[in-house]
Amino acid sequence: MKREIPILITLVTGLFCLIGFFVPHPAVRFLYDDIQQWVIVIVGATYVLGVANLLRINSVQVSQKALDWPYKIVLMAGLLGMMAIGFAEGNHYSDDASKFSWMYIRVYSPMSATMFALLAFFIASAAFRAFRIRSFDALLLAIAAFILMIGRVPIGNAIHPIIPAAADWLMEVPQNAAKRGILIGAALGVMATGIRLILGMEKTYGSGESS
Amino acid sequence: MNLASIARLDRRWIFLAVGLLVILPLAFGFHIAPVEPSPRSRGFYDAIEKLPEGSTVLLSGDYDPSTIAENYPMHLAAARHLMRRNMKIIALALYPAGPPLTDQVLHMVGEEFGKKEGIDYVNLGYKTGNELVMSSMGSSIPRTFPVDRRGIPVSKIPVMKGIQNFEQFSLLVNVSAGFPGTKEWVQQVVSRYHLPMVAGVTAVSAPEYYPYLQTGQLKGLLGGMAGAAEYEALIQRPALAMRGMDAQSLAHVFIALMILLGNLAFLGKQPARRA
Amino acid sequence: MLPLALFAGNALAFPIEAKDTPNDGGRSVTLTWKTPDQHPARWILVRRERGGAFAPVVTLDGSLARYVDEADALTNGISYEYQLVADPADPPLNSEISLPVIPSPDWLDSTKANVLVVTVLFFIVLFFTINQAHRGRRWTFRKIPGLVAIEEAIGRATEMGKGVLYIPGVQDIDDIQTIASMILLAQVSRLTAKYETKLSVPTNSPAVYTVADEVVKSGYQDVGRADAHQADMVRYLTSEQFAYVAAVNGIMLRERPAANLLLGAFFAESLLLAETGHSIGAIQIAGTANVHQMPFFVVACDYTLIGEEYYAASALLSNDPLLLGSLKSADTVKLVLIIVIAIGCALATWGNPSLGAWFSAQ
Amino acid sequence: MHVSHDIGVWVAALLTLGIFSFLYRDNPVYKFCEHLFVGVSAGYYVVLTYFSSIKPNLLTPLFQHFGENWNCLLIIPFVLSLFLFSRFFPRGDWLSRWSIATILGVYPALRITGFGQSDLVQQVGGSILPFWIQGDPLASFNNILLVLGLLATLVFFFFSKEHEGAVGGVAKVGVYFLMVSFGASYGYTVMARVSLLIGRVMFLLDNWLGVVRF
Repeated sequence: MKREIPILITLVTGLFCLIGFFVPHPAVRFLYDDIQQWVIVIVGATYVLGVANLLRINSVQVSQKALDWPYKIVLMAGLLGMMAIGFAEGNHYSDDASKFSWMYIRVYSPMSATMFALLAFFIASAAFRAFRIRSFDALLLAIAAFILMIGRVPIGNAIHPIIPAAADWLMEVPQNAAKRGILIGAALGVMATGIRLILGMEKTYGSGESS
Repeated sequence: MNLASIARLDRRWIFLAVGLLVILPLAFGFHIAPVEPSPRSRGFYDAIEKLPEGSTVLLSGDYDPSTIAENYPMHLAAARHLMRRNMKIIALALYPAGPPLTDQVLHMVGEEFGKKEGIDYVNLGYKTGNELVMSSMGSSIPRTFPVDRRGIPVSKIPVMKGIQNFEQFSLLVNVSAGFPGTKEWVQQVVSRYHLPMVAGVTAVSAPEYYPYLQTGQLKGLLGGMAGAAEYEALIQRPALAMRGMDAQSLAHVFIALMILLGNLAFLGKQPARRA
Repeated sequence: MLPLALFAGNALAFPIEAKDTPNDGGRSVTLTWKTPDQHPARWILVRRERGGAFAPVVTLDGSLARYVDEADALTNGISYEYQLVADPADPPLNSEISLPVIPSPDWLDSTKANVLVVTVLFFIVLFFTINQAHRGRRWTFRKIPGLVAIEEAIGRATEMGKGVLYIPGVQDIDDIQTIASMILLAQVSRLTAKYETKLSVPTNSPAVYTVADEVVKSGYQDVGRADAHQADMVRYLTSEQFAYVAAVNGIMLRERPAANLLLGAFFAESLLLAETGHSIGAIQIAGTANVHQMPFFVVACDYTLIGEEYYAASALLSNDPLLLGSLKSADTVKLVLIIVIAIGCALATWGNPSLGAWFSAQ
Repeated sequence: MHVSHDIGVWVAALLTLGIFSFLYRDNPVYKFCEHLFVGVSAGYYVVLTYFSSIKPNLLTPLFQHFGENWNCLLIIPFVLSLFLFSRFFPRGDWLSRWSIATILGVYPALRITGFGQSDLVQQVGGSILPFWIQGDPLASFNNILLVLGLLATLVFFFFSKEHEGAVGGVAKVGVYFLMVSFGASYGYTVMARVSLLIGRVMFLLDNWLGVVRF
């Protein structure tokens, strides 16, 4: 029972959604539409579960005085503080002038934007220290990268209009061909995995402990 | 200083050089070259330009502050273009941290063009479920989004009147930072519900979408800040992206040089390694 | 409400076509008409059940030429008639009354027929090959250079008396790429056990840690070297992206492994890890299905398992009939597609685009 | 220069610099910022998820719309959502598998049809091209190159045959096409990262220091 019911649930919901793509008739669509509505909510609940889990893991680390534990307190304070502000403001949490919006604009947003801005520096350093042209393959890669880097910004056009034209051609023909090959291969992989999951053939690692 | 010693250079010097190359052109604003629109940006522009005035357009801003520099300018420019042509905008965001950015864009541009929230545009906000939300909208938008971002029932929002599913939209304008975004809209909506679509995406993901352009699944594509700058040039409204292009150009040249220098230094180092 | 007199016909009437919307769930009628050259500002669309009285449905922009009437008011199986009425009524330019139309639901969306055919064919091949694999059939597959290189790299680490660092990506255990990485890790741990080489596996998720630890332990047991297994071979560092990168880079600089194996789902950290690994002179072998990150691995690593190669490698090592059968079926379909594209292009070149059109239909 | 007097801008600027401090090396200020970021974003997600999905799509229709429009089937997602939390109780965690099972049914189905239509069938359709277009040799050449590149890439990803002889040669051509596409991705990634840095510098120069107005 404990094993069979989840497999059955996956099979039924999966087949309904699969058939619903091809069959518009209300006899199928009625339940198809409902299942989608339900899962939107359940996915929302998994987010809440994930955060509850984050709290649990971090409070354990704090209580055990694990490595960097004082920072885990910062994490939990940020989490609980943000939740308190949001729920205290209720339906007005999304107003432009709310405290929740202030936290979003002044705290969340700048850090989120800066995290990936760091990569501009790292990419330059990696270009210098770890971009090795030691084969014909790597040479092709480097030439394509050069044409794109210069051809995609105004300076390329200022040097000569042929550079952006070459960049366009490169993107539309050879790179397009390879990307499509990857796309088709990946599609076959996703479809094969998908049907194995729906039919309950896939053994998944730690579906229980993965939280 | 020979080449081998360059190879041992502390990488923080490179960081410093990158920083300066970006800060200086922005601070002093010199001008290297004008922005030339590409055919893909033109496709994006034409798709909106071709629509009859007053059409209803779905605007999905699927990004968050981490890619604000690339996506926000195109989001802003698209909203300006749409409102200038009096389109009705139904907006949403499938990144959790996206809805405030959509608010910001719509409020700002709405004020510029005298458009009112609820009458000319609406922000439906965020919904959990990624591509499932798209698929579910194909069945019923009012069921998927019973209320807008402010909690107002969509049945009471004038601009939502008659909106049932994708059939009522003339175009899907997607501003995307990755998953869920352009790929998922193409997969779940474009071919399935026959809705034309244009996308403004981060440069990282842009090459992936070229196959969709060639098949016509996408009518236009803006790639990264450079794509946004081209679009700003097309709607003749220079803004953030165009002002960033000098710094962008210089940094690209610098990184290209770094690749060359790094390989020269590597060649210089080779014999020592064999010895 | 409009006076009924408005709905009367007139001499200048133009035709309007009403059809049951095809490929839908019913209760929907698609109306098309050719907009007259001098159209009014607006149309008022009116509808009646056959024999009943006309009532307005919606006001439309005068320039439109198509409208889909989808309403709860429509009932499947009932006959309806439509007419467009000009607004303002002067000049009187109404459409004819449409022929009666009966909305009805469909059992198959014919625009999806190509998807249905291709999907069903693929699944038939898939189940056939999986079935064959379960019965013990094994096909020969090509060598994967990156896989051969892994064994060489571990060998070299042994000669140098240094360790092997195995980084299983940064996704959680439910990601397919991480699962594939665990299969590869099983093989790697058997090799390090055999060669008595130090293995180090830093993880960024507690769940991956649990599984990886189990995998490494059984790898050592498989080759009868449970005694050589050490408890701290697999470690959980942190879930924060850049903190994880900083910690792994620290391990590389301190322990100076001779071989770096980066196998799994990688994102922005790929270039940071590959750069540090390159700077310490380790042999680097990477494998990922994340297209964006492949360039960084290709330029900084000695071998890269590209996309499907990565999955294929794990399928070959796993000896799992499910994975092997899937690999074989994907190959079969690819071969068919290559032939179809070749034939289609030949036909198209001779002026017959029908095969391409069938695939492109939506 | 008009340095901002808004405390919010100062907070944002200091946090920005705190993250940038990682460039020097991993340090306590960076660690503080990173953990604060993770915490605040998790808190943000909970509030947002509640107000934008759980409340309007479940709680309001389930508890406030008793009467004519009441959809009794919504009890199902309500129960399945609660089941998710059973994993906090050692003996009840099998219940959470029911909820996960619904998710595991829906997404693969969406992906099978989504990938099948857009990334498989449509892409094959887009690759069936005439090799000769009257009066346009360049377009003809591009069509030929696109199709040959695609076929060579597919041959490279074909695992049932050893890469020797003619197959090996074609696979090698496939690798060349892949390398060009990786080069293109490299160039675009550089572009993306530089843009993000430009965005932050604009914020610091404009909103915070007021050196220039963008």
